[in-house]
Amino acid sequence: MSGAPVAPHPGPGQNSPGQKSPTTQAETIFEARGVNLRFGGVHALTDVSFGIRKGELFSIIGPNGAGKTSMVNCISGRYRPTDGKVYFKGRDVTGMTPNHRASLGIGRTFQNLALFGHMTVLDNIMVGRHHLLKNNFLTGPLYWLTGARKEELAHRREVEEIIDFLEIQHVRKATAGTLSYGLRKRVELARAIALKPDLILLDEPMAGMNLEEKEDMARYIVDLNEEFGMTVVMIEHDMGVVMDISHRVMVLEFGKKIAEGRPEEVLADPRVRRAYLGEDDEEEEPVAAVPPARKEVA
Amino acid sequence: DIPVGHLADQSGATSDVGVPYAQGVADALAYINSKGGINGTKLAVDTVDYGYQAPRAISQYKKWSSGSDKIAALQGWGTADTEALTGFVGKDEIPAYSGSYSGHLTDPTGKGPHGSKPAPYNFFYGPSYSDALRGMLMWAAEDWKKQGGQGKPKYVHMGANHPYPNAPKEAGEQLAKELGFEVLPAVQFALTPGDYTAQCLTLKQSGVNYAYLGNTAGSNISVLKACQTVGAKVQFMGNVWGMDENAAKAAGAAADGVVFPMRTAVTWNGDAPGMKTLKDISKMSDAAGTAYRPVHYMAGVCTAFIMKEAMDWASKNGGVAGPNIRKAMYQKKDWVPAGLEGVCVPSTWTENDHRGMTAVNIYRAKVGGDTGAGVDELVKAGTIKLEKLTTVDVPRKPEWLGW
Amino acid sequence: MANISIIPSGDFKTSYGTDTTIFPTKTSRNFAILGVVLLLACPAFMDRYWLSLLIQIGYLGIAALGLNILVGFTGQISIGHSAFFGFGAFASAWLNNSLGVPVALAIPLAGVVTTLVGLLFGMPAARLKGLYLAIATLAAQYILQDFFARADWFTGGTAGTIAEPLTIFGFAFDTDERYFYVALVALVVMYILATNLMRTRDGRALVAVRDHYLSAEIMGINLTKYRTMSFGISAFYAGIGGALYAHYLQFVSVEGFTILFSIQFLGMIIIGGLGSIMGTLMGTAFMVFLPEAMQALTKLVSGTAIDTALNLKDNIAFLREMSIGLVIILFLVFEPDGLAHRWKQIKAYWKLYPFSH
Amino acid sequence: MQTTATAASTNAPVVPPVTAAKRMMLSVNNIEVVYNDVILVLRGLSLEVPEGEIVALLGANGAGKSTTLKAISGLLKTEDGEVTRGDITFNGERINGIDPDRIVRKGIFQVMEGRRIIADMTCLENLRLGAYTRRDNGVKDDLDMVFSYFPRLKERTGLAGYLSGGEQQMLAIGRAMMARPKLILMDEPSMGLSPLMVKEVFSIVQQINRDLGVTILLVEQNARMALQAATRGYIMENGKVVLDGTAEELRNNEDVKEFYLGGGNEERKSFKNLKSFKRRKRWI
Amino acid sequence: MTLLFQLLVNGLIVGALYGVVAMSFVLIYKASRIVNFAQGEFLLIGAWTCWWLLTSWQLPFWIGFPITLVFMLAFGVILQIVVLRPMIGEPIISVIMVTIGLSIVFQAAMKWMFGVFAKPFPPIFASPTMNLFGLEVQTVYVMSLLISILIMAGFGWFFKYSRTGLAMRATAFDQQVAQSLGISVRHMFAMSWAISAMVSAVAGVTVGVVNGVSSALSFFGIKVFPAVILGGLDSVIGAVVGGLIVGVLENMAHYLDSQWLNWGNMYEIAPFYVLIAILMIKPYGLFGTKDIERV
Ligand SMILES: Nc1ncnc2c1ncn2[C@@H]1O[C@H](COP(=O)(O)OP(=O)(O)OP(=O)(O)O)[C@@H](O)[C@H]1O
Ligand SMILES: Nc1ncnc2c1ncn2[C@@H]1O[C@H](COP(=O)(O)OP(=O)(O)OP(=O)(O)O)[C@@H](O)[C@H]1O
Ligand SMILES: CC(C)C[C@H](N)C(=O)O
Ligand SMILES: [Mg+2]
Ligand SMILES: [Mg+2]
Repeated sequence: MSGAPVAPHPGPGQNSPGQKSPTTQAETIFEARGVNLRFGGVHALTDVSFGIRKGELFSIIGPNGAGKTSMVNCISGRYRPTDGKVYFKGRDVTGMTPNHRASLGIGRTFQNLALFGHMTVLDNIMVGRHHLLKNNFLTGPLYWLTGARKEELAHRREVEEIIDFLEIQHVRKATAGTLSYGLRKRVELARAIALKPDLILLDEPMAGMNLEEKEDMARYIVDLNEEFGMTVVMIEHDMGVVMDISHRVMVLEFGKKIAEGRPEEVLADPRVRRAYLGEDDEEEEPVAAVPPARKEVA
Repeated sequence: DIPVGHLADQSGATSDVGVPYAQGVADALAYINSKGGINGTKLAVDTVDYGYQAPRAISQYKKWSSGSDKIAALQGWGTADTEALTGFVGKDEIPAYSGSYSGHLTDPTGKGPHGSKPAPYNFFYGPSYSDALRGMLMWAAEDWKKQGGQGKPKYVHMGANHPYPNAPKEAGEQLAKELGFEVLPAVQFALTPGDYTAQCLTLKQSGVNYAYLGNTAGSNISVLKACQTVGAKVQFMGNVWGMDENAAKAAGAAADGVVFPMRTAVTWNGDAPGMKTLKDISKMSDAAGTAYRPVHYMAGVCTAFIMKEAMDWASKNGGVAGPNIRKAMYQKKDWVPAGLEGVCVPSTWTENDHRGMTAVNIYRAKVGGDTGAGVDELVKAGTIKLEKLTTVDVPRKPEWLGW
Repeated sequence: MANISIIPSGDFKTSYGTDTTIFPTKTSRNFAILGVVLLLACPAFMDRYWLSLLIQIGYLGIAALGLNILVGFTGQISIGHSAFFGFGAFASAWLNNSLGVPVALAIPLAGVVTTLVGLLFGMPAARLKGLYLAIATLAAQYILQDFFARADWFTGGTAGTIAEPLTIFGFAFDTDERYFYVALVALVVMYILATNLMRTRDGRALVAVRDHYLSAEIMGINLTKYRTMSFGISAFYAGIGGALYAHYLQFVSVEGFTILFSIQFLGMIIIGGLGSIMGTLMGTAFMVFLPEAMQALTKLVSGTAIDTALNLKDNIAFLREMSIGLVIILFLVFEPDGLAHRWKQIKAYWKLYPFSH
Repeated sequence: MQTTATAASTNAPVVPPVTAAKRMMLSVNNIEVVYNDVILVLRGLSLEVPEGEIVALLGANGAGKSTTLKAISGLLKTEDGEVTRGDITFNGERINGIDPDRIVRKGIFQVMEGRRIIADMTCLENLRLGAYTRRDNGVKDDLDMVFSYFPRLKERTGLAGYLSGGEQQMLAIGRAMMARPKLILMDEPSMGLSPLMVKEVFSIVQQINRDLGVTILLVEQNARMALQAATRGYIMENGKVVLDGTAEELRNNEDVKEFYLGGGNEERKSFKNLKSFKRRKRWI
Repeated sequence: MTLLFQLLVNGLIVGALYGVVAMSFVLIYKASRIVNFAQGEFLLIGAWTCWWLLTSWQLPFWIGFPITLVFMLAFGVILQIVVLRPMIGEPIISVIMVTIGLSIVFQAAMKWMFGVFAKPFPPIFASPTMNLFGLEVQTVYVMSLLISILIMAGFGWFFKYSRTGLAMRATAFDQQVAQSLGISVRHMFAMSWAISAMVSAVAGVTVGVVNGVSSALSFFGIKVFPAVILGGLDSVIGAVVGGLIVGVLENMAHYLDSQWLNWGNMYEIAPFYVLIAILMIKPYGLFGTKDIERV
C-alpha cells in the first residue's frame, strides 16, 4: 500500500483544514472538478470538487436526496455531469461510457439492488469478470478447442475465492432473485469485487442489515481496503460505521459539498450535525462514544 | 383399395374458395366409389384440412407417401404447398392435382423457355393463371374496339406481391403490350380485406381501362367496393379464384360487370347433359339436392373425374400406380370425363406440355339489387347472374410453356 | 428403489471443471448420449412421416434456439424471426445456384450471410427496448418479405427458387432417411455450440443485459454491442435452420415466411421455456406434434357419435383448429413457465423423492 | 423517547400484564411457508400482535421476516409462495389464502421491502393510490399531513422513479399513512434513511400508532430504535421465533444486546477492529 | 394535386379507424402490459355479432349496434374470468402467448359459426357514401371517426384523472404492488379487456360494413401495430395520432409510388421504413412514456 502521506485535494471545494500536507497529483486516483448535475429544475449536484487518494477509504454522507448517489453515478459513468469534469487515474473520463470505465478499474454496488435476478449467484459474480475474460461469441461456443474452458475455470477459481471471502458459499448456486435482501447486498459486493477494480464504489452497503451483519460487512470492506488494496468510496447512513472505518468523509447537502475531512473533524462541524444528524448542539449524541477514527492511510 | 390423399383448405386463409372446391373433389370421389370405384376397386380417400399451412401439408404428404399404403395420387390445393411438394411428388412418382394454376406447373420437363424446375407429376384442371389472363386480355382488346374506345387502352396488373397473384403478371403485361395496350406499373394490394381507396384513386386518376385482379375474393371485394365508392370506372378482370357467386354477393353492386375466367362450361343452373351427373354427385353431401354449388365446386368435380379416368386407364395398363396414372393423362385428346359432357371443358395433356386447357371461358358477373339473401335465392331470383361472354382459344405457343 | 444409482441424491464435485459440465450429473449425460444413439437408429424403424416430423423439429429447433437466445436470454422480443429463417433459406439456395458454392458449404455460409442481415436489423436494438424493439422487428419481417418478392436475382422473385439437395462426396442426402442425419447432426452441433456460448463470457453478458441492463453496463458490458450481437447470433441460427429447410424441401418461396410463422416460433420458445436451451427443443417438438396429434384425434372423432351429435362433418377442421388453440391456452394456464420448468420440477421431485421439501 | 411498555415484568410468560387485557388483533399460529413448492422458509412460526401496539420483529438476513409479512398480507401468492400449514387470523377471522387486495380492504397494509413505489407516476399519484381503498373525504387532509411530515416529497413534482433512495422510502411510508389501515406491516422502514430521517420516521411510527390508533408490526434492522418504539418484540432465526418478550425484556437480554444492539452495557465496540470469530448465540 | 388532397383526406379517415383499433390495443397494454394478439379477432367477433343481429334478427342498426357493444363488454369480462384470470401474476410473455392461442380459437370458432364466405352487411345508412372535401367516403367511416373522437376524449380523461385509471396504471407497472395497495388486479383486467373488446367492435363493424364480414378482417389486429408504436405504446392519444399518421403515410407513400417512383408495394411497406426512422429518433414513439433509468 502506498506509503506516501495523504494528499489533500487541491481543488476549490477544499474546505477541510488540518489536512494540508505536501502531495503530488499521481496519488489522487479520482478527482472531480466543479461537477454540476441538473435534471430539469433539480440541481442534484452543484459545483462539487474533491479528490480521492489511492488506497483510501472515502465516505460520502449527507441527508436523503443530497446527491450522494448522483455523485457516485458520475464517477461510475451512469450519469454524465452537466458541467465539470471527472478524472480517473489522471485521465479525463467525463464522456466515457460506464462499461469503458469498468475496464479501467471502477466497480460499484447499487443502492437499489441491481443483481441479475435470474442468474445464479455464481454467474452474477462471473459477469463481474467480463472485462478480464478474453473468450467471445466465436471462441466461447468452441469451448474445448479454443481455450475458453481453461480461461473460464481459471477465473472460476478466483471467483470462488471471493465467494469464500464474503462467506456466501451456501448460496453459490441459488438464483440471485430469490435471496433475502441482505444476502443480495453481499452478492452485489462480490460481483463488484470480481471486477478487480482499483476504485470500488459502495452505495449504502449496509442498508437493511442488523448489527451483526454490519459488523461482517465492515470487516469485508476494511479487508478490501487493506488487504486487497482497493480504494473504496462508500455511501453510508450508519454513522458508527462511517466514523469507525473511513479515512476521510465528504458531506453533501442539497447537492453542495459542505464539509470534507477526517471523520472526527467532519462530525465536529455544527452544520453537519444539524443538517445530517438532526442534533441541536447540546444534545447528547451517540457519536460521542465513537473511539478515535482510524488513522489515515499512512 | 387405392389410397388417395386429398389436401384441402377448409379452415385456413383461402377457405372461402377452398371449402367449395374441396367439397367438389370429395363428393366426386365419394360418388365414384358409390359407382364401384376404379374398375371395381374402391378409392380410399383421406381428406385432410391443412389450414393453408405448407409445413402441415408436407408432413401430411410424408405420411401418405410412406409405408405400404402409399397414395396413388394426390388432390392438392394451394401454391405454397404445391410448389413445396413438386420435388417430392416427382421423386415419389405421385401425380398431384392442384388448385394452384401457376404457369410453371405446366412444364413437365423444365425445358420450357421460362421453366426452372421440372414438374412432371403436377396437373391441374383449368387454364393456367397466365393463359386465363391472356384470354381475358384478348377479349379486352376486342372489347375496347367494340366499345369504340379511342387511342390505346390502359391495362394494369393488380394484386399482392405473392406467388399466386404475381404468377401471370409478366405474361399478362407482355401480351398486353403486344395487343396494343398501354401497360401501367402494377398496383399492389394485400391479400386481406382493407381500405384500398388509395389504389382506386390512382386508378381513377391515371384513367385505367382494364385491370387484372390477381388476389382471392376477400381482398378483391375491398378493391371493388372502394373503386365503386370513389367512382373509378374500370373494367376489372378477375382470376379463377377471384370471383364467384359468394364474392359477387359480398361485393354487391360493386361486383357488377367484373369479368372472370371459368373452368367449366356452365354454372350450377346451366344446362348441359353432364349436369345430371353433377346433381347426383352433389347429393353425396346434400341428400336433399337443394344446395347451390358455386363454380369452384364444379371445378373440383372435374378435377377429380380427370384423375379417376386416368386411374381407370392405368388399372387396365399395368395397375394404378403413379407412373401409369401419369401416362394415362396423355392418352386422350380433348378429354371430357364421361358423364360430365357439357360441364367440364375439353382438355389435353401431353408428355411435354401440361397446359391441359387453353380455351378460356369468359364470364361476366351481373349484380342487380340487394344481396342480403342466400346465394341460391339470389341466383334463382337473378339478382346475381354469371353471364358467359365468349370463349377465347389461347394459342398453345411453345414460348409460353411454363410461363 | 431398485436402481438408486440412476439419480444420485448427491453428486459430489471435486473440481470446478466438473462443476461446469453441460450435464449436471454423469447419469444425465449418459442419458443424453443414449438418446442421440437411439435417434441415430430412427431411420431404421420409422416411416417417412415420423422422420419428416423429426427433421422439421431439427431445422425449426435450430432456428427457434436462435430466437430463444434473442428473446429468452437477451430479453429482446422479435416478431420477425421467420424472415431471417427465410433469408437463410434463400441465401443458401442462391449461394449454391448462382455462385456454385457446394451445399455443404452454402449452409454455414448462409448462416453467416443471415447474421449480417440480422446485425443490420439489430441496429435499432441499440436504442429501442421492449415492445418498441419488437415492432421494429415486425418491420424487419415486412421489409424482408417485400425484399424477397422483389429480389429476382436472389430469390427468384415471387416464383421462388429451387435448392439442390445436399451432396457430400457424391452422396446425396435427398431422402428423409438420409436427411434425417443431416438434421440430427446439425441440431446436436448447434445445441452444443449454444450451450457453450451460454456458459462462457459473452453468453453470460447477454443474460446480464436481459436481467438488468443498467448494472450490466456498469459491470463492463457494452450494451450496444451485445444487444446487436444477440440479433446476429439469433439470425445465424435462423439462417442455418432456414438453409436446412431449403435443402430439405428443395424449393423456397416467399410465401412460407409470414408473420404467422414468426409467431409460431415465439410459441415454440414460450411453450418450451424462455431462456432454456433444452426447453427450446421441447417447445419445438410440442408445436410440431400438436397439430398432428389434433389431426389424429379429430380423425378418431369423425364418424363417431360425437361427430353426428355435433353435426361436425367438414367442420371437424374447425374443431381441430380450436383444440390446437385450446391446448396452447390450457398448457400455459397450467404451466406458464414452459416445459423446461416442469421438467426441472420433475427432476427436483425425483431428487428429493421420497421426501418432499 | 418514551417507551410504552411499562411494567418490567421480568419473567412474565408471553404477554405482559398491561397489554394482557388487550385484544389480539393479529395472530399467526404455527405457520409453514414454502416457495416454489420446494423451498421451505418458515417452519412453524407463531406470533401475536395486540391491538394498538407496536410489535417489532427482528432477525438476521434471510431469517424470513419479509416472508412472514408477506404471508400475513397475502402477497406471498404473487411470488409462488404458499402457506402450507397453520393459520393467520386477523380480528378473529382467518385470512390465509385470501387475495391480497381483499386483505388490504380488511385493514392490513404492508409497506414492502425495497420501497416499491410506482416509478412512472408522480409522488402525488403514488400517495393517492395509497388511499385507493378509502371512500371517505379525508384524503385531502391526509395528503397535507404526509407532506407536513415529509416536505421533500412536496417539492419533488417529477416522476417518483427519479427520487433518491431515501425519498422513495419516505414516499413508501407516506403511502401507507394514506391508507389509514388498522394494521400496518412495515418492512424495514428506516432502510436507507439518514440518521435524522430515521429518528423522524420512528417518531412518525409512534405518532401513527398513538394518534391514529394504528397497530404496527415492524420489521427492522435498527434494533435499537425498534425496541425503543415497540412495546414488545420477536426475534427470528431460520424461519422460527427464537425469542420473544416485551421490548424491555429484549433490550435487557444479553444476546440481544450483543447481536442486535451492539455491545452489552459497556461501551460500543468499534467496527474497525472486528475479529471474524463470533460467539455462538445461546438461543439456537 | 386533387389526387394528393384526396389521398390525404382518405388517409386521415382510414387512419382514424386504425386509431380506434390502436386505442383498444393500448387499453389492454396500459392496464396489464399484455400485447393482445387476439385484437383482430375481437374486431371479427364484434362485426359478426352485429351482422348476425342485423340479418338474423332484422334489427335496425341503431338497436343492433348498441347491443353489439354491450355484448362485447360482457364478452370481455367473461373472457377475462375464464381464461386470463388464472394467468394473473404469471410471466407477461406467457399471457401474450395465451392471446395467440385465443386468436387461433376464435378464428376457427368464427368460421365454424358463420362460415368461410364473406357476407355483406345490410344497407345501413340512407346514403352509404358522403362527400367530404371532394372525396366520396363511406358514411360509416365518418361515424367511426366521430365515435373514436368521443372514446378518445373519454379515455384521456379516464387515465389522467380517475381513480380507476390510476389503479390500472399501477397494475400495469407492478401487479404485486398494486395488490398491496388494495387494487383488485382482476377487476382492472376485466375492465380493460371489456372496454377494449367494445372499442374493437366499433372498428370491426365499420370495416365489416365497408368490406363485408369475413375472417380475414382480423388482420387489422396486426396491421395496427405500427400505429400503436408510433404513438407510444401507453398513450391513448398517441394511438389515435399514430393511427392517423400511418393512414396518411400509406396514402402518401402510395401517391409517391404511383406517380413517380413506381417501385411498387410502397403502400404496404413504406410505413415500416418510416416507423423505424421515427423510432430511431424517438425511441418511445411520439407520446410514449420513457422507461425510468435510475440505479
Ligand atoms: N435521473 C434523475 N432525474 C431526476 N432527478 C434525479 C435523478 N437522479 C437523481 N435525481 C434527484 O437528485 C437528487 C439527489 O438524488 P440522489 O439519489 O443522488 O440522492 P442521495 O444523496 O443518494 O439520497 P439518498 O440517501 O436518499 O439515497 C434527488 O432529489 C433526486 O430526486
Ligand atoms: N421468491 C422466493 N423464492 C424462493 N426463495 C425465496 C423467495 N423469497 C425469499 N426466499 C428465501 O426465503 C428466505 C427468507 O427470505 P426473507 O426475504 O423472508 O428474509 P428476511 O428475513 O426478510 O431477510 P432480510 O433481512 O435480508 O430482508 C431466504 O432464504 C430467501 O432466499
Ligand atoms: C385460392 C388458392 C387456391 C389460390 C392459389 N393457388 C394459392 O394457393 O394461393
Ligand atoms: Mg442514494
Ligand atoms: Mg426482508
